[in-house]
Amino acid sequence: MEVGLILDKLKQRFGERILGADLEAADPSIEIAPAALAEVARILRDDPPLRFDYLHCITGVDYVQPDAKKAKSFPWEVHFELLYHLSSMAHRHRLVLRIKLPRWQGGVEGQLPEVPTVSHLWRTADWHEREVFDLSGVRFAGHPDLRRILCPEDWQGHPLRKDYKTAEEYHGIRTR
Amino acid sequence: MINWHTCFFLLFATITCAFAVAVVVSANVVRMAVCLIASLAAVSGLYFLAVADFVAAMQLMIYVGGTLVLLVFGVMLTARGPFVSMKITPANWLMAGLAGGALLILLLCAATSVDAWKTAAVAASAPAAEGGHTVAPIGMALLGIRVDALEQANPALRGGIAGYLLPFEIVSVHLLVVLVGAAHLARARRRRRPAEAVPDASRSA
Amino acid sequence: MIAEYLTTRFGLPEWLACGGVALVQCLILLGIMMFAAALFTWMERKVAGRIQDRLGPTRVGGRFGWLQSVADGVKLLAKEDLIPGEADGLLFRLAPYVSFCAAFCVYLALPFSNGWVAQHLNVGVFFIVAIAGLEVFGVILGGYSSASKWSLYGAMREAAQVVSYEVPLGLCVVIPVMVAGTLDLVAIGNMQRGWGVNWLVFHNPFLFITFFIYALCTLASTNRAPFDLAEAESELVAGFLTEYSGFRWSVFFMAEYGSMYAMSGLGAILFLGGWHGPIPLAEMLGLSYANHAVLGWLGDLLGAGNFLCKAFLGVAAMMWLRWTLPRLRIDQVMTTCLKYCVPLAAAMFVGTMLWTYALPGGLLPRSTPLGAVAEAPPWTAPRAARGERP
Amino acid sequence: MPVERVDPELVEFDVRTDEMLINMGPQHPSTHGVLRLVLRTDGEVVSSAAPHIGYLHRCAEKIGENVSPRQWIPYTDRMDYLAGMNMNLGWAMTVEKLMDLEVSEKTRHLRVIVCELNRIASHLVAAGTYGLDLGSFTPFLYCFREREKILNLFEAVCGARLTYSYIAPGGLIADLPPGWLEACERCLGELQAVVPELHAMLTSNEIFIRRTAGVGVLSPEMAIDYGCSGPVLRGSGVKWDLRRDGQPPVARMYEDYRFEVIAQVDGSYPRDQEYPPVPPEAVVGDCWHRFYVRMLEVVQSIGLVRQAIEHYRRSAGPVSEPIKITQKLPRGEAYLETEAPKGQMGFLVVGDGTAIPWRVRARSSCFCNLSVLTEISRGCLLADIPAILGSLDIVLGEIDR
Repeated sequence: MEVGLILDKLKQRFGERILGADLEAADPSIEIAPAALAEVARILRDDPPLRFDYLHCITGVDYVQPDAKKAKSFPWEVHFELLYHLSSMAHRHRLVLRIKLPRWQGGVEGQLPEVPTVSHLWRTADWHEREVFDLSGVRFAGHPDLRRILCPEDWQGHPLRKDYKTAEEYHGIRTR
Repeated sequence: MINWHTCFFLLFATITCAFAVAVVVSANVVRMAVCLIASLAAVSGLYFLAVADFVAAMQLMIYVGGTLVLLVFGVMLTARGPFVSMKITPANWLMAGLAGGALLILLLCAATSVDAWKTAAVAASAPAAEGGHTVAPIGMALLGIRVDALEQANPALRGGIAGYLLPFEIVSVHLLVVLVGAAHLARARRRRRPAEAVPDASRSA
Repeated sequence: MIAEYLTTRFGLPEWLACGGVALVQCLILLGIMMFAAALFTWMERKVAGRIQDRLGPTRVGGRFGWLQSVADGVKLLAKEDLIPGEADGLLFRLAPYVSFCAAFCVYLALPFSNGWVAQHLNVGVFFIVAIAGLEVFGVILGGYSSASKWSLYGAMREAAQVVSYEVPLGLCVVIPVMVAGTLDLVAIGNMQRGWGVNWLVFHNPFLFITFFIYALCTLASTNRAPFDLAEAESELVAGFLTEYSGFRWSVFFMAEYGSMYAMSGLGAILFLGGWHGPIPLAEMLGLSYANHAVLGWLGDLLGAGNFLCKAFLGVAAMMWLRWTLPRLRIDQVMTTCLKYCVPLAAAMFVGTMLWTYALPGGLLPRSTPLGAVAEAPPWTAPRAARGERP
Repeated sequence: MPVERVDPELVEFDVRTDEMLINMGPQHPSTHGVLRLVLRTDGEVVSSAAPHIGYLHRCAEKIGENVSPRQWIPYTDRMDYLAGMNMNLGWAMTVEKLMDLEVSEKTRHLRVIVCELNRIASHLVAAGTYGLDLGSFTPFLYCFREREKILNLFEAVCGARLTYSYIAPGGLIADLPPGWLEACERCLGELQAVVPELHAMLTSNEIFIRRTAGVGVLSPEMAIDYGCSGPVLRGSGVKWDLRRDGQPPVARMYEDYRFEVIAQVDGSYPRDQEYPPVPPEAVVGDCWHRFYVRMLEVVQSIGLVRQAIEHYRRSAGPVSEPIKITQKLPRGEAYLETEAPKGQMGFLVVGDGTAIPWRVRARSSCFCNLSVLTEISRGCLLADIPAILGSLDIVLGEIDR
């Protein structure tokens, strides 16, 4: 099924909560409201003509330029983005779900943004959400076991955020 | 002039006694079992000295080998916390002392009541001299023929009593039944539980 | 005997003669065991190498790496001797020697040739089976006292496996004993004199099958692959050996190789004619005590060579299996024992019993030894029967 | 007679015994690297196995945000270090997709040659170490002997035996040296002769079958749910191979090649080669099938390399030159998955108009394949854990990145 048709189908059903789409890109994507993620994902997985049964990857991309000098020429608005790469083995179509989040929940520094989990829909998401939480700092509401996965449990900060500063030392070990 | 026989007898007897005491004194279950093994093995050495090869090998196989199970249980019981020690109250000491003392008295009485052992000369010519071949007499005795009693004047004694074969068989069948019963009772019946109820270590660990 | 000879000829005091002879015997046996361990360590590396399409050791000692075992030994002695902090130090130190002693004691009753045995017991078979079962104590103690869960796993597996396999092993040993009618290893060996068809393994079809069950149980009870669950590297790191290093580790190792060789030797005596080759060469050449004492001694020497070769081949077969097969799982090891080996061995027992009842002479006509039946040398009779004190 | 298996759903026995928590790894001979499994065991029965990863985390994605795509190539080598070529390929093609680059015919076929060779090498390591996991030492050396020959070929191509950095965005760093194709054909012939040996020692060995058949059964639904890919997915009977089913750049790479996706569908494997029969004990999705798929793929890849050599000889022109280090990336994002030996290796690149990507992401196949371990090892025996783990064929460098 073409991504345009999928978009129409989703718009019929969710209306306002489908925020936009980019059908011209190499990987066509549909942007949805963060709160609608779980419901949209369920439809995408279970609706027979859609049947997105395979979740490839969840990626967090941090759009901010911490360097004040370069910030002027920064091509994007400051935000945080989650990308869900989905495909259907049955129908052989692909889709990218895009979710735009504030960098911090309510603009308060240190408050991680929150989205609903999809780990109950695709078990792939279980570890991937943990990884995004660990490295990019997004809280997945409803995840059964949201712990750090790659970094040590007592690590400070989320390394793939652009404004991440490596701590001077970790348990007495110099880190730089 | 050293008599090796006496030497080794003293050696084995000392080991036996020393480790027997160690079993009592030790507080660690596994070490107790190890001391018991040493003690029993030394007893087997005594049997070898008495040229009772068969009994000695039996001692090794049944008593020393049997202690294996004891050892395994000891290990399993203490595997959780490393090297758990036992607490022994004075009451335990008292009860154990009474039981042990009673047995010791019984043993001493039995030992002194055999006339043949009272003189050293008789002891030297004990059956050990024609021993070594202890297997055949034991086998024959099971069938009711006492090889050592063939020269008996009393024909009733010469033929032995009735042999030990029947009691032996009864005892072995009995043991087998007990084994089967124990295996049946201890058999782990598996209970199904739905997969959701399983505690998931990935969540809790 | 030699002790008597020394006393009468050189006037040595009896205690010195007896003690000296006993000491020499012990040293010879220890030498054989150590040499076997060294040889087999080297051989294992060569065999493994060849099976795996490589050369194995080639440098140490000039050619073929024949000094590799010495180099290994020196390396092991020089290694740091570690004892885990949590370990029960006494038992941890004791464990390897328990294993080694048990393996060594087997050699006390193992005849290398007609009457060449340190302690001629008339229940030799029984003694060996009893002693060989004691090796497991060292493993359990080592596993327990290491205070490591992997070691404990190894120890528990070993306990379960050895205790189970003692049953079919015992049954397999009893079958040739039943045919021979004696527990005396020298007597069992001597009754297989003559051509190869006299070997007990060819006595009847049941005994033939029993031999293979025995081989299987030997593998399991000596802890060799594919039954090496106690030290299963890919599962239990190194099982009961995990925390051992240096000399103590090598003692465990020597015990393993020592008992492998001893069990092969026992198999050779019980099934494969012991010190009698397939062709009665000694008798053809007239190497018997009837002709001359020296000739008889030479015949026995030939027999010892025969025996050592057979035991050696047994060990070689064990190595071949180790480097070829994957390891069994614990439940499969137990199934093999309880569901296959025990019933099969029991059936073979009954079969052999009926066979010997129906055909006492065996199926194949027993070849008569060439010439006169060699008279046994005077020291083949059990010592006790000669009325002497050990 | 099939050995009675412990029911995967049971955890409770009439005779209650204490459970023990035991750490398998990070230093353990059969965790294939620094993986730590926390096993909850009841005697020999493992009631749960929880993987803990991250011991080999080297911040590859963070580094990728600070270097240009050409410079990140060596970091991809170190992800699945047993299949560096395939890692290079995945990253190179992702950047090509972002930049909308096309490579020449000759480059395409040469890429197939080295990638399929690397697939063979990777599967040989998998097979050899799997034997090791099950206690069979000898096949390991046979496999490594053959792998050495492939590494020799790679060394002749790019000078490295493990971390090749050969395939770069835009092309290849060099064409083949003279005489290489002949050496490669010789090597393929020798490889083909070894495969039956491995089948004899492992695939059709009685003990091997008993150890692997019916162990760690992964249903196709669960495999898809967990995002499994590669031989793990195909071992569960899902006919899915990105070389055939992938996004256009990947599928186009293989469009001239004849091959069938190796998976048991309707009870049989594609009959395009000689192979030992499936034993009756084996269940689709168990360790045996995962291993078997790898072994069949070795032979299949030999065939693919042969075809690729033919194509390469026929195609004219030079191989494409890789992009410059200072080459600016367009704004936008591209995500591409390729069929690496261990599964679908995905890369995402976000360009911001400079030479250095704004964001780089590596989607690891082993990461997903490993996450299924807890599920399929519940209620198995301790000795099954290495068997299951080995059949998933993980590389920690790729999981932890």
